[in-house]
Amino acid sequence: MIIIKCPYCGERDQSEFSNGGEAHVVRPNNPESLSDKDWGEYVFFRNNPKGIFYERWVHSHGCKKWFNAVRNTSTDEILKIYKLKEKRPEITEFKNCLKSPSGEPKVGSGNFTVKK
Amino acid sequence: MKKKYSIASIVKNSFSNNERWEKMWRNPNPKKHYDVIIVGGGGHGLGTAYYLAKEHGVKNIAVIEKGWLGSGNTGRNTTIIRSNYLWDESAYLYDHAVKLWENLSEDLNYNMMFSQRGVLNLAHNEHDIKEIKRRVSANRLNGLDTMWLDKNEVKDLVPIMNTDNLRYPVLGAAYQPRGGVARHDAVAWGYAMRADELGVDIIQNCEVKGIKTDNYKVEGVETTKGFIKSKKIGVVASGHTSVLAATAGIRLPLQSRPLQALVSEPIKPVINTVVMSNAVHAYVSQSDKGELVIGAGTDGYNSFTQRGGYDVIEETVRAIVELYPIFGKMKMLRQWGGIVDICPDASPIISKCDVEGLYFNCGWGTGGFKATPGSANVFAHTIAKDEPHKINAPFALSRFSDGRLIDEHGAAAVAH
Amino acid sequence: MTALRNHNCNYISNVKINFKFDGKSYFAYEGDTIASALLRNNIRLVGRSFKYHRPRGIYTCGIEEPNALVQIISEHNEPNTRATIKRVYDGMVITSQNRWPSLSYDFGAINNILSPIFSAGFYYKTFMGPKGFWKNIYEPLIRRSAGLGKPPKNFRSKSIHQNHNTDILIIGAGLSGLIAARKFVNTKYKVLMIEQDSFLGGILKNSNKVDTINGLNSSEWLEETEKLLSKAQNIKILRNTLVTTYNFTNHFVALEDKFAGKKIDLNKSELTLHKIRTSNTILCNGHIERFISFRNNDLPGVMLASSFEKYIHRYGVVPEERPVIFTNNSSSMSLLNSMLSLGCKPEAYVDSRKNEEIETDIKKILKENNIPSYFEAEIEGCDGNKKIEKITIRKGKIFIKIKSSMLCVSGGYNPDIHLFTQSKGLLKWDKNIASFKPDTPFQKTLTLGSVSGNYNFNKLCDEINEKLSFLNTAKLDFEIKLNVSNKYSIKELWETKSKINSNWSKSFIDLHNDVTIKDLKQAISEGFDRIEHLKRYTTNSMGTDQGKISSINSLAVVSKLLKKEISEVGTTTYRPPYAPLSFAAIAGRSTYEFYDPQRKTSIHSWHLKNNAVFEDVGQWKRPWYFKTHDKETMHQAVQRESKMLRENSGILDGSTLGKIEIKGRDALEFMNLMYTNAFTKMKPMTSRYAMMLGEDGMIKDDGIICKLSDQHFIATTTSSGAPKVLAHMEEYLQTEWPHLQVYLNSITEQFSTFNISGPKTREIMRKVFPNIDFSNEAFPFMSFKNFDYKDTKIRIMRASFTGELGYEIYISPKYGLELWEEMFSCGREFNLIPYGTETMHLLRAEKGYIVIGQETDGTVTPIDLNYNWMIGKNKKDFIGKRSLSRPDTSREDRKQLVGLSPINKTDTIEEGQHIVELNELPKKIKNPIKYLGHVSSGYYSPNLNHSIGLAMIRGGKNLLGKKFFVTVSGKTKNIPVEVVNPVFVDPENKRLIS
Amino acid sequence: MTEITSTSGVNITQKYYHQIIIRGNGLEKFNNIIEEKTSIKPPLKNLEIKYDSNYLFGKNSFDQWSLILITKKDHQQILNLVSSINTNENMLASDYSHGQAYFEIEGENKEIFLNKLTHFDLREEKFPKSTMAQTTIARIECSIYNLGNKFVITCNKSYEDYFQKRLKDTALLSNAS
Ligand SMILES: Cc1cc2nc3c(=O)[nH]c(=O)nc-3n(C[C@H](O)[C@H](O)[C@H](O)COP(=O)(O)OP(=O)(O)OC[C@H]3O[C@@H](n4cnc5c(N)ncnc54)[C@H](O)[C@@H]3O)c2cc1C
Ligand SMILES: NC(=O)c1ccc[n+]([C@@H]2O[C@H](COP(=O)([O-])OP(=O)(O)OC[C@H]3O[C@@H](n4cnc5c(N)ncnc54)[C@H](O)[C@@H]3O)[C@@H](O)[C@H]2O)c1
Ligand SMILES: Cc1cc2nc3c(=O)[nH]c(=O)nc-3n(C[C@H](O)[C@H](O)[C@H](O)COP(=O)(O)O)c2cc1C
Ligand SMILES: [Zn+2]
Repeated sequence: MIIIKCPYCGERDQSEFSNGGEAHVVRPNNPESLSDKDWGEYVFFRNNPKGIFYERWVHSHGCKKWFNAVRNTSTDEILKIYKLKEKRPEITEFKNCLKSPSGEPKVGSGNFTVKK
Repeated sequence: MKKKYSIASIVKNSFSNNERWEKMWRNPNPKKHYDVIIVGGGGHGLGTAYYLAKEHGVKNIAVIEKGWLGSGNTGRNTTIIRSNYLWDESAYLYDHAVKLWENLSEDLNYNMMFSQRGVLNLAHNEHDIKEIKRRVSANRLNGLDTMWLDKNEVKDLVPIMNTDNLRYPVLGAAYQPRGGVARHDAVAWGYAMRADELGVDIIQNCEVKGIKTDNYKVEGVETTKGFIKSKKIGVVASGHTSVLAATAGIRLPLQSRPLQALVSEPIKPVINTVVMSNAVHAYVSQSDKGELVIGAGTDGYNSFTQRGGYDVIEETVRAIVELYPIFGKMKMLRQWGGIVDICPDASPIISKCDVEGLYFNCGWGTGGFKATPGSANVFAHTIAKDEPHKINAPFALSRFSDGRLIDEHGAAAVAH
Repeated sequence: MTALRNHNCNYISNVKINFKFDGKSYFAYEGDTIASALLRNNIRLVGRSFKYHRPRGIYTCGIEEPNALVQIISEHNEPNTRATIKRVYDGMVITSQNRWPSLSYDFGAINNILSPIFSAGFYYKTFMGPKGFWKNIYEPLIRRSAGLGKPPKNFRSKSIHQNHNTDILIIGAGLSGLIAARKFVNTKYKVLMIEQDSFLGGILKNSNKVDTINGLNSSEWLEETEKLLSKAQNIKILRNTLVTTYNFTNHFVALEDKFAGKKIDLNKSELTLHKIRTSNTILCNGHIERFISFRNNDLPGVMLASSFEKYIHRYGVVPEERPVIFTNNSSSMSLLNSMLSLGCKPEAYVDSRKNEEIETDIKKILKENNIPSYFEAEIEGCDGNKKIEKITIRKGKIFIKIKSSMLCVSGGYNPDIHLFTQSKGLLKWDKNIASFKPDTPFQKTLTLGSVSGNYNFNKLCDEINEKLSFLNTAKLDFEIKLNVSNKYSIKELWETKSKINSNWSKSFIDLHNDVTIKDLKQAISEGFDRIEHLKRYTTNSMGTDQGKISSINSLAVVSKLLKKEISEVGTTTYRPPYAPLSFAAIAGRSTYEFYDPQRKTSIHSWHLKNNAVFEDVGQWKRPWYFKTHDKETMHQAVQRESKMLRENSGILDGSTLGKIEIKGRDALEFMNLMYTNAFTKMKPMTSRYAMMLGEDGMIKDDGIICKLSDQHFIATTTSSGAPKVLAHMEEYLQTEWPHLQVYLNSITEQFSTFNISGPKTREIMRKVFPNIDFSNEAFPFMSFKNFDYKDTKIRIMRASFTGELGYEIYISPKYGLELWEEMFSCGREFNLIPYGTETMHLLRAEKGYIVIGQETDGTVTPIDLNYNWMIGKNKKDFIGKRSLSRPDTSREDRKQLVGLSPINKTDTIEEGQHIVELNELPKKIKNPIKYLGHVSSGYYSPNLNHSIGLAMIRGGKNLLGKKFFVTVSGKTKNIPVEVVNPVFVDPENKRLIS
Repeated sequence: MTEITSTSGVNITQKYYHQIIIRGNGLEKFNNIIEEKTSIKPPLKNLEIKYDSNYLFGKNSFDQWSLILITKKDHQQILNLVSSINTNENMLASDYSHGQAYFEIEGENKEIFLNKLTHFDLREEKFPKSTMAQTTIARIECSIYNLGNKFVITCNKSYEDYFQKRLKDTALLSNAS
């Protein structure tokens, strides 16, 4: 169970939060001008990377505030938490975090227990 | 069939100390080129290769698996099989599978232990009742064997169930007698063995790193064992499908989430039917070995770690203990997780895409084990003919642009 | 075969108690486990194995036990209880498991004779035909013989949870745990130390390896340490508590047995589940001894050497005076010491190491005491009927047979890496100890003592000081003097060769699941050459012990067979729990009546008094209908309520409806974006029925919006949708439109809400609120006003969900019940009735009003409902708007809302049934039958005196007047219906605006 | 005041207070208006609370405050205060008085007791005196105010019955062993 540091309330158990999927997906300004395909993309398609993921959380059983996080989805480690107004951190900031001690490769689900 | 299994073969081998069994499958090195490459050695992938070889006469096929056969969700699911889905499209697809399940052990001469012990979907409130009655009626018109049972009939089937004295009483259930469970690993092994016999190269411990395309055509796959050429590639990698698709520049509407399950210690038979409850999140059946196999809910965030949060386990066990108080005296033996690929409308994608020769079979989320033979069968058709089988035509990727979704959320919160 | 008492043991009392095992009475001392008590009584046979029903005894002295699982009859039949952990209490009733008719004569033992057939993968290869046999014959047979214990009986638990947040968690209060804890005494760190046993000390109490620490003998040192720790304010110790689960971000689960050694009192909490969150974890959970595979290594009487020693020191029982010792390492010296000091002499000592590899101390003791010793020798196997009678030693080419009833085996020590790997730490193979040990931690995890692979007592303090140096603690040094050599040496030995090559001879690799080395060989020959495949094909290490004493052995055996390095073979995945974890404890108190919180309105007590039957709506308890007398059925009650309301007046407790207050400079713009409706031209102090969509264009929720001003709105939502709607609004405000100045508050709980309607309503309202003008002119439909009431304010809105003249009253819950009662005393002369949700649903269906979740199912747009008028045509945007023009959502033949009226007025239109073109269905439906849609609502209308239905059917808008058929559950004959306007009652809304 | 339970080291009573939830931007003008209307200086720091024997004023988050009035008042008084705050376009005040239940928990074992029902970290370093938090207790959303010698817990009124029962149940069972 992840521990998440709400920027407003501090560290809390993950069970107090809800995940809001990919961050930085902006609602189109003028939906009517979009093609069916593009609109479908906005409504249904979200990135789903294995590794660095920019995502949204809301402290739903606490202060009810939304914020962004950068998490390594192959280890669940939260690498950074930032408020909505803050700038999206560069991916290069997290270059070194991609491998877990379990040797989790970028693609692959390996549950390794033994050091290679 | 070269390897023929029967009681006679077992007795014969027992005399030679069980030292003379044949290998189930070869361990070939990948060739430079295949006619079709299937990425993912789960049930769906292996089944697809089997049907491609058997029904469509494709000769030169490889299944590429990054771990060991069945190491994905095929090897870690709660094995519930049923076809009582609400929408026609789903009912046709899943029942196609159930019909294949019914002969699969004979077909492959490998016992999948498909056990049609019936599946109950419990109703705990008025809304559940309405939803279930509608589903029962739709299923009936689609030729399925779903029926409505009242509380007493449920109690007769599962006497240890606490129906009244609980926060959300059991008010009735949908019951599908043809539903049940099967031995998950055997599905992968059985398909693998027979596919291998038909000449399919099953390549384990080989990870596909990327799909190479040129001008909207596939060329082959980059793997940890080198580049392998092919004009047709079927991706059946469940949780990892969108990661692979991305290497070919394709976006899929999938989110990969942990889904957990657990087993208890084995006990003598105590529950003879598969029982599912969406409202209180409890899915339970008892395996042939005697352990209770219990499915939990999905975790609420994307992850590729094959494990989820403890709170989800707690949620499930609360519901189990509530429905079956005596299980409070039993113990959890092991818990684990898989990575499921969830689609916005809780229905799969079995489809071609913008890249020629690239096919996807994914989005099965929490409930694709039951579909294994059916999905493999129609996917093989789609790849061989380069056009969907009529059963999987509605499950095209294009439905997310035109809006023709097959929304099965109502029918199943977690569709085990 | 006799057991002795070790009178020097401090951990067991002299109080004698009695218990029953398989119907016979035995004695025990308080503090005994079932296993130590059975051994005390010279009982060796305690169970039958899982698959072959082979006789099994007690193999270990702890949580790692694979064999001695029993059923506790006196505790609701608790199955699969580890005899080596569970304490006995006076009057405890225990039986053995998996045998019939009795433990010594077990019918199932026939499986042992058939065992060559029951080889790995047996089930997969047979039982495939003839058709139907699997289902009706084979599988039921297999099931009957599966499982271990019998199911429990009549049980309801009261286990509770305890959460902890701490700086340091120390797991294991053995030697290293205690030293580590002493470093934290009176520091700023909050420390939690957890020990599974009821006594601290670990190796200090389980063996006599340690002589003195800083000059104190080990029990004195323990006493001193306990005193020190218990006085420290910052340290808390939990005993009888087993850590089972190591989750991500240093979260743990541990189970405390509150009744260890006592009879359970079901009015109390029998187990406490501790959930722990810590900043740093210190694993001091020691090691587990492993076995060696040889022929019949499962016979009752085979026991791990350190367990034998633990029985002597921890439980004061020497299970056997003259056992044989078999080892491949140096650790059994302390066992020799312990036995000799009690005057017992082993029958023989067998060491697989070469003479020169064996410690001189050991050789000296053996010689001095004249113990027959065999070096560079091994146990070939043992024989006997339900117990060891004869042990065969192989020395070179010679076989020596020895009579003894016990064989103590030590295959070496494995660091207990289970918790470490659960945390996702990485392991490394250490040749010196021939085992895996922790390497790279994934979380803030330290390992100390033998779990870290450090088997050197003299380096223990250095290790602890060094690893804890990053924390602010003082250096501690203890001088540890030993009774044994400090050097740990081992020579790999995993299996010994059997001289009998019979189909029936067995060397077990997994005792619990009856997996033999032969099974592993067969699986590999069949192509299952990956460790995970081997596990699943043979079920190796999948038993209730999860291979604690055997899994490393099986890896070693497999690596030899595959000619690979053991680190290449790898381990299978370690998963929680460390040992089987009680479901009752996991559930805690949040089950049964506390499974989900219940929400009650301020009128709840009145509903109870007036025989309301409740319905669960979300977490709310809502009156479903009211019974006037015991015999009244739901149908009767609802018909009565519905009729009465349309004739007089009825009142519904609508307090559960969600209410959201929306305010701010940009409130109007915000509302225009959130709902389909246009609010711009709406007059202040009026209200409007509104619809909320998702971005996919599908209806999410509906409600009435009250506009106080352009900057201030109050929205109502469905009862179960309230939290979702508020969250949805907050999400858009915070993430999409932060530039909008709008604030939201949930005010659901701040008002009791009553919906009163019916033709007599105005008269009743006038009587209750004599100062308010309820005339049509002063108080038109869809307007609202605030009034003073006592020391508070009430809001009254003219609105109705029944189609009758109606008002909604919003009042502070402080006065909710009072006003409700007042309404009834005023309404009595007008025959005012209370009604529940079912009547509400019926009445609204008569009016063709939809219910979210009933007419809609996540696939319905407002256009499908003919609610085009609710869509603000001139609005540039609102959530979901764009989706309404996608090809599929603008299709003409989508499912659309219609009414259904039976042609034959006595027919019943059932909810959930489907609309077809056939008047009759075949008995058995083979090919799917085409249908147009389904009945979303079906009621018997007491006002029309026939059944009515609302339905969602394909192209419904154009089918008015057409005739179809509706299916009937359980019948083949369908009923004919006509498609009609969904508004059955008062289509001109005369009643509504009267 | 209603006594809910009193066991070894824990004392729980239910109280009847008034409460107003205020939303706004928290800037200087906002604070001045609040002070002017309520005659109390609002807490400025996130999660801070101010209190005396008459009131308890907590800052729940950067744009939300809860004002609990401890001494008995006319409801009309509260409503007047609410509407006078609401005359400001960019502020929202809602009366929460009777829609909330209030519990006070005192005694040396109050942390251990509460931690049977919540994972929330009650350690002084993490939850200092004179701060508040919103979290879940016994599976429901609660606000918890740390007054040093006691905690004040508020939850929605509809849960009152359930919450009381959970508190009593926990007291009973933890007393027992
Ligand atoms: C806990 C749990 C319970 C479930 N319960 C049920 C249930 O009761 N009933 C039901 O019907 N369904 C259930 N499901 C869902 C079901 O398991 C899956 O939908 C189904 O097994 C998917 O099969 P598959 O063959 O598509 O995928 P998988 O079996 O996951 O196979 C995909 C394979 O692709 C491989 N792969 C991935 N990436 C690569 C790569 N780059 N290169 C090479 N290979 C790769 C993986 O290693 C894996 O072996 C459950 C799932 C889980 C996790
Ligand atoms: N020379 C040798 O032959 C040899 C061999 C092994 C160990 N040693 C030495 O012995 C000492 C052992 O001390 P230690 O502290 O490592 O081990 P220990 O056996 O003294 O203590 C381990 C403790 O952890 C407890 N425990 C284990 N798992 C638990 C769980 N999941 N939850 C709660 N409690 C749990 C056990 O009950 C036990 O009390 C070390 O100094 C080591 O070097 C020497
Ligand atoms: C239907 C089913 C039954 C299982 N039964 C057992 C069991 O009896 N004992 C056991 O140790 N594990 C059992 N498992 C769990 C597996 O050991 C394993 O945890 C799971 O396949 C996931 O793999 P992983 O833990 O290696 O990641 C079972 C799994 C499934 C899907
Ligand atoms: Zn927060």
